[in-house]
Amino acid sequence: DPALIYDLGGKFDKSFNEAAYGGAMRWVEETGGSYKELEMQSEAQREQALSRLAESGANPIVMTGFAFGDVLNSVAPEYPDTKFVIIDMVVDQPNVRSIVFTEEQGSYLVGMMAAKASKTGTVGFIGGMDIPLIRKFACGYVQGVKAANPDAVIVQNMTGTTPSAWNDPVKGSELTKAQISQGADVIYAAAGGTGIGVLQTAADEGILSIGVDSNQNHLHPGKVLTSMVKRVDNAVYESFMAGEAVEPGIAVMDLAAGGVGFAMDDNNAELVSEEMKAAVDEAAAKIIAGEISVHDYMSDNTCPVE
Amino acid sequence: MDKLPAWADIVLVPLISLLLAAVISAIVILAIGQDPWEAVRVMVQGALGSSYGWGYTLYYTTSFIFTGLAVTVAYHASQFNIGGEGQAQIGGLGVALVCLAVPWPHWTLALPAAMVGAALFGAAWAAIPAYLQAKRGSHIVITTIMFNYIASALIVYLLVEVLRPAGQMDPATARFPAGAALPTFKDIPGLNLIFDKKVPANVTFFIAIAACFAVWILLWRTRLGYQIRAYGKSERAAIYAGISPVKVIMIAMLISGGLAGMMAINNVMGEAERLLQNSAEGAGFIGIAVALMGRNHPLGVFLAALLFGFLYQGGAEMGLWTSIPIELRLLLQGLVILFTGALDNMVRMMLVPFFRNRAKEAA
Amino acid sequence: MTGAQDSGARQATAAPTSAPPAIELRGISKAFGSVQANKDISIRVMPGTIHGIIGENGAGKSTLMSILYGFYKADAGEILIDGKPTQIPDSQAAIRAGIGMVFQHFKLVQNFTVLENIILGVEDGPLLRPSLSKARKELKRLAEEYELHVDPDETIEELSVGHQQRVEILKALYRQADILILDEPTGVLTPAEADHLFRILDNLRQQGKTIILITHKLREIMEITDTVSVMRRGEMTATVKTSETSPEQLAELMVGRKVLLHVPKGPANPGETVLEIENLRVVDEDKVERLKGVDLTIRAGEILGIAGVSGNGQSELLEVLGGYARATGTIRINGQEIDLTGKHSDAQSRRHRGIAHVPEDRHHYGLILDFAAWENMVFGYHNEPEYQKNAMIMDNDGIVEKTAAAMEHFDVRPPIPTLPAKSFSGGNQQKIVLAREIERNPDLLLVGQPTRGVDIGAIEFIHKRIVELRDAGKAVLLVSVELDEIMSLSDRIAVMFDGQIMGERLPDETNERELGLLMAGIRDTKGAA
Amino acid sequence: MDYATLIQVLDSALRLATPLLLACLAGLFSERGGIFDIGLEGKMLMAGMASGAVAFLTGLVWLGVGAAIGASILFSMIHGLASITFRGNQLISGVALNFLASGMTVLIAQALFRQGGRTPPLTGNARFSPIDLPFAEAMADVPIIGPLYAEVLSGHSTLVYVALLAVPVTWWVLYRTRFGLRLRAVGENPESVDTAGISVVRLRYSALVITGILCGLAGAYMATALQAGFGREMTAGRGYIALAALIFAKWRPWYALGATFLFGFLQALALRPDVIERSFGMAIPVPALDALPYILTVIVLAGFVGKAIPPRAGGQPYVKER
Ligand SMILES: Nc1ncnc2c1ncn2[C@@H]1O[C@H](COP(=O)(O)OP(=O)(O)OP(=O)(O)O)[C@@H](O)[C@H]1O
Ligand SMILES: Nc1ncnc2c1ncn2[C@@H]1O[C@H](COP(=O)(O)OP(=O)(O)OP(=O)(O)O)[C@@H](O)[C@H]1O
Ligand SMILES: [Mg+2]
Ligand SMILES: [Mg+2]
Repeated sequence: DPALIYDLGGKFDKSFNEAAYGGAMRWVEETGGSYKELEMQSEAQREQALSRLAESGANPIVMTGFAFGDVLNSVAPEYPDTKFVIIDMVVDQPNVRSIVFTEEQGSYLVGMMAAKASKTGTVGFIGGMDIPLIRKFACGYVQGVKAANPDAVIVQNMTGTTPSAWNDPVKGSELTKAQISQGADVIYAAAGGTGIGVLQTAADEGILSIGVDSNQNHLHPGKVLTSMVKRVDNAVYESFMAGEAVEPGIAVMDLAAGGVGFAMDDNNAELVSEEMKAAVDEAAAKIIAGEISVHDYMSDNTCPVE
Repeated sequence: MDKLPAWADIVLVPLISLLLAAVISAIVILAIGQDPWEAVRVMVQGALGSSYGWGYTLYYTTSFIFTGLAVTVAYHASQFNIGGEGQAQIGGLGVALVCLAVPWPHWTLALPAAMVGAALFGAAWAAIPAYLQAKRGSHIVITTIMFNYIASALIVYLLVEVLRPAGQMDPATARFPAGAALPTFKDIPGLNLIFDKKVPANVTFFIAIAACFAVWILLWRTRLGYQIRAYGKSERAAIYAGISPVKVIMIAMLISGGLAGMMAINNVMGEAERLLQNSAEGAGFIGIAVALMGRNHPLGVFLAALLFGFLYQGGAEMGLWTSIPIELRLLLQGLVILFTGALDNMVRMMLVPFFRNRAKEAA
Repeated sequence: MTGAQDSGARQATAAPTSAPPAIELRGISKAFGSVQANKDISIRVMPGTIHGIIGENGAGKSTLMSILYGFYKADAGEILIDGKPTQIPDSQAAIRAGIGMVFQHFKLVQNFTVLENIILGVEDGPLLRPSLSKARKELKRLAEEYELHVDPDETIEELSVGHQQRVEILKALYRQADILILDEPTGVLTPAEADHLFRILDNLRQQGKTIILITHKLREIMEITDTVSVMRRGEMTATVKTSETSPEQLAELMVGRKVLLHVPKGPANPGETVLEIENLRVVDEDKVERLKGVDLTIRAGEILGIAGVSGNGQSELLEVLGGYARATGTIRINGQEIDLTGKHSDAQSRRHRGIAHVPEDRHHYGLILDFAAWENMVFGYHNEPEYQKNAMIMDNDGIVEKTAAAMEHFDVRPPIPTLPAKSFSGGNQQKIVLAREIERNPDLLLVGQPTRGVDIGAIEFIHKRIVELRDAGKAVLLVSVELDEIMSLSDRIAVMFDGQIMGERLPDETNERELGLLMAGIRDTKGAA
Repeated sequence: MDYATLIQVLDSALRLATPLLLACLAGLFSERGGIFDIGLEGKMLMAGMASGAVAFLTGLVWLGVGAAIGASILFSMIHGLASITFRGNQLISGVALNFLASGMTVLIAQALFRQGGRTPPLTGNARFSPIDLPFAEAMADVPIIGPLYAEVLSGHSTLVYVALLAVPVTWWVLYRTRFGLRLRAVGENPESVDTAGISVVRLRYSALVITGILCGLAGAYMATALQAGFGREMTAGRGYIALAALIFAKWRPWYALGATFLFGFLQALALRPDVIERSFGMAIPVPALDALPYILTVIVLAGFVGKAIPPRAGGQPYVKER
């Protein structure tokens, strides 16, 4: 059986981990198969979780989150016959498939939408744990905002410096209020479970928010502008489908491959004007065509625009 | 209150407490629509059913022995050390600093140095609450709780700002040099016949057993232990005998903190091989339950640590293979502490009529 | 206080004999675990009188009064108030029956004001304000009527002990008590405060209140009571009219054993001076002066007995010498001065100077009840090299062996060194302590109440050991409340009263009567009150 | 820090101080009655779970609050059983109840909703919405105090005002009523209460019931006002901070308000590293702010800034006859 390990935010974070869960469920529905899953409770459990699943014969073992990188590096050689799939991190081992996303591209698109939807000209970004990966989100977002409105002001906050930043809705909510008081009227939350608090408060306070990873539009219908979907579900689904034959190496899920994008559905139909949609679609096409290149923060740990 | 025979107090009361905790847990499992028997089966199978399971059970046992002994030593000086968690985390800091400071050529050299680091740091973290209790009468329970929180904030700060290697995303130190890696059961000749897979249980287990023995010697064979126990039983009598309360509190708490810190040898050096946030994972608190169950005797602590190692590993397996959440082990742990530590008089009262009848029959 | 006023008052308020007793207790018994604190006690107290109760520490006085006040429940017996059988299941019932009690240890809330303490439990409704203003007025009236002045807004912790006691009395009066119990009220008072208290009590008696007064001080009994009961080991041994008794008789009833034990001992051969005490003073936590300049000397080969009713400073004297109470003054051992306040003022240093100490309270000081006999046998001497195997490890086996020998030597039964101390009887526990202290062969042995709670056979044994030690040329300081023990053991007797030495006597040249008077603080041996 | 930012931080501080304040007052009743309670955390957690679950199931937030109070009182009574009736160790009982709550909340929430120990998000009437105080709009433009009233004080959920109101009420109960007098007495010297003919046991249980109610409100606030639903370990040590605040406040109601507001302010500041950096000209590490309440408490405990004297009978079971 395949197995899936969720990171600290937990399976039902309505975001990153829940997307992975969705992929697994899709696989279950289609194949009728069963899989094992595990939620991390603490940093120190990662190694045990990995080796225990490997020990139990699970194959492949999919894990969500960069934080598994270090332990996977040491566990993978112990179980050469087991295939591991890690999302959001590159681990160079012969039996590991590393899946990474071009979050900067998706963030660019929702950034454009944010700039267009904003009435105040100020938009916000709330990140989870302050790590290069999340800065990558932020950088793409900023580029998109500036592309749509070069005069826009962007307020940025990170929730924290430890993994608990992924699961701190109270802090998310307070940061949202702070950004609103600074004039932000569209806020993009790239913060896992913390984002629940961001979206909630944005809805309460009557401004727009942008979800992340999963399609979060339904959480507050008519209040969530869109979601930067990162098809973690597809990554999990495909890995499960491939089973033990999953191919080691690095897989980049980009806009062209449908790995990232923005969500449109009934819940946000009224928020997105024809014009806005057309502009974003056009930008997407240009990115795919290579006419627009969105800078990847992690390529040089800097962002060209602030 | 009627008295129970000593053996009943030492053996029967903890057993009944454990039984009560188990029964209530079973009721909870039933109430959430799961099968308690299945839970027990999975726990036993997962923790004791394979050498692999034992490798984990004994790993946890090792940690709990240290924290249990820490509570025990403090208890004999009538100090309730709730700070094991913080002391263990700071002990981990000591281990990490020692392991990272020197490119250790071999674990036999790294281990003693790391032990010293762990014990010193753990003891240092216990020193302030101890001093405040001894000199200024600040309640040690409250101060040690506060120090747990201060410890975790300090560790977060150090991991994020100071010790994290450049380019690493998660807050942790670098990996320790290979020369500091402790042999696990798989690497120990003889034991590797049983443990053919990599398990986290490592040489620290034997150090823990040695620590049990050392604590026993300390408490019941040395002058210092004599003074600690005398002070713990009666402060007034201790003063009559010329035993200095300040000295006893300080020394007992330093030893206690040192033992809690030593736990880090097991998890930080032996298993994770780098310092992580929240490395103690609640073992400091489990030490309270272990000491209570073990009646504050090293042998009892050893047995209780084994039991809790089983519960901890079994609970993890249960969380993995059944739909009962892993949190059941927190519940079980809470119940054991409640019955052995707080409702012990109730348990005793439940037993008294039984012994009274027997006494009558005998008469 | 003047005797004339006193007797006048007594006559004026003497109750008609036909009235039923204000309080009558019949067959009261009470046990705490294995301790029988009260055994079948009966007593009658007539209205409008002051009834004294005397008795040794632990005789059961406080327990009896606590039962009357509903604080403890009696195991058996009944209580009659004004001739009517009354159930007193709790203190509320006692208050309703018109009983007020001033406990030995005050039951006041330290950080409350006087007023708050007064109304606690008798508030006039869910809100405090009306009760407080009512109490303020009432307090003023009571203060004037009974000369009981205290500032109602002061917190208790700011009050002197004497004033705290007034608050307790006011509390009882505010609850309209007709019967007032005072448990050792003068133990914590200065003489002036005590005099004032007695004026108040006299006043209360004149107002028709009934008062039960517990005290250790015979002088107080003689001065103020109408009748007096004597308790001993949980039993009521006698009740007499105060006018028909004498301090000597009371002292005998209280402490004396009828059979005078004979201690076979030869004449003393005093040698060098071992202990010299000059101007020793002790002030306790409540700032009460417990020792008021004590001077004593003891020579080698001599037993100095300190007689006195307990609570007159003997305990403090032992504690200072033993090294666990602070003092000022000078103490010299074998001519060398010892440190009273500094680094070496602890018990270990004292033992190094050759002072051994059998404490008065073996349960709380002398023994660790949970420790085995062998562990107790080195208690206080645990650092001595002879008990160590090496720098770290104690020589437990050796200690057990030595303990076995010592237990044999001191006839401890059962002679099992591994038994915990709590499972020995009182007498045998005491022998363990004595064995430990005497076997060390000290220069000076301090002994407090060596035979309290010990049976006759053991007493004889213990006495013999103490005399042996003296004959070996050691100095012994013996504190006991048992007069005949003092008389028969001592080579010299010093009587303590109120933190001072009232006088020294030689046992052959004095008698119990004279000592009893000295113990009562009366120096004039001819004209008793 | 400019005034607008300060207002913003104060606003946030008030929200974050509210659960601390409620829990702190809860601890105040218990400890004033002579029962140490390190189980505030566990009671809050239980209450949070109960309110989240019941509010979701019924759609009515007040039923959720009721459930929270019920769950919290249940835990209080277990604590009472251990520490009053069976004269057990109050500290150990508190530790045990915290463990119990950590496990139980997740087990129950998981069994009910299968969302990893969370309760589903609350919407509409299942959750408290902010209320505006009278004249908030009109006042907003008054300089200085206007924003203070309109932004900081106004616009919170009912429970925030309940908590603020609880301070004078606690003070009044403690110092102006018979119950308060007796409660304070039983925590200082239970014998004084016993000899006055009042039941120590009944008084102490009553105190624990009040503790239960206030902890219930604190937990309910966390799950139904501050957030929209219960999440695993959502109290995140607030029970211990409340305990620290209680010591900091020297067991007095108005001081409790001050202490919890200070700690809430620190928490609010910790959320705004940008503000700190701007106003102090350097980055104060967030962990340092997180640890500050605990450090301050240790300093107070050490007696360096005015000694904190706990109720004298605190922590000891009342034993009349040995
Ligand atoms: N609450 C209690 N629990 C157990 N034993 C008690 C208790 N109170 C008193 N005792 C015991 O009962 C006996 C009588 O004690 P009580 O206090 O009545 O003596 P007392 O005559 O008042 O002595 P003192 O002169 O020292 O006040 C003693 O042995 C004492 O140790
Ligand atoms: N305060 C106490 N705490 C614990 N045990 C006690 C206490 N007081 C007495 N005991 C125990 O109760 C038992 C009876 O004690 P007690 O002093 O009355 O002995 P006893 O039977 O009178 O012996 P002896 O004849 O030697 O005086 C003994 O086992 C004693 O150790
Ligand atoms: Mg008494
Ligand atoms: Mg006896």
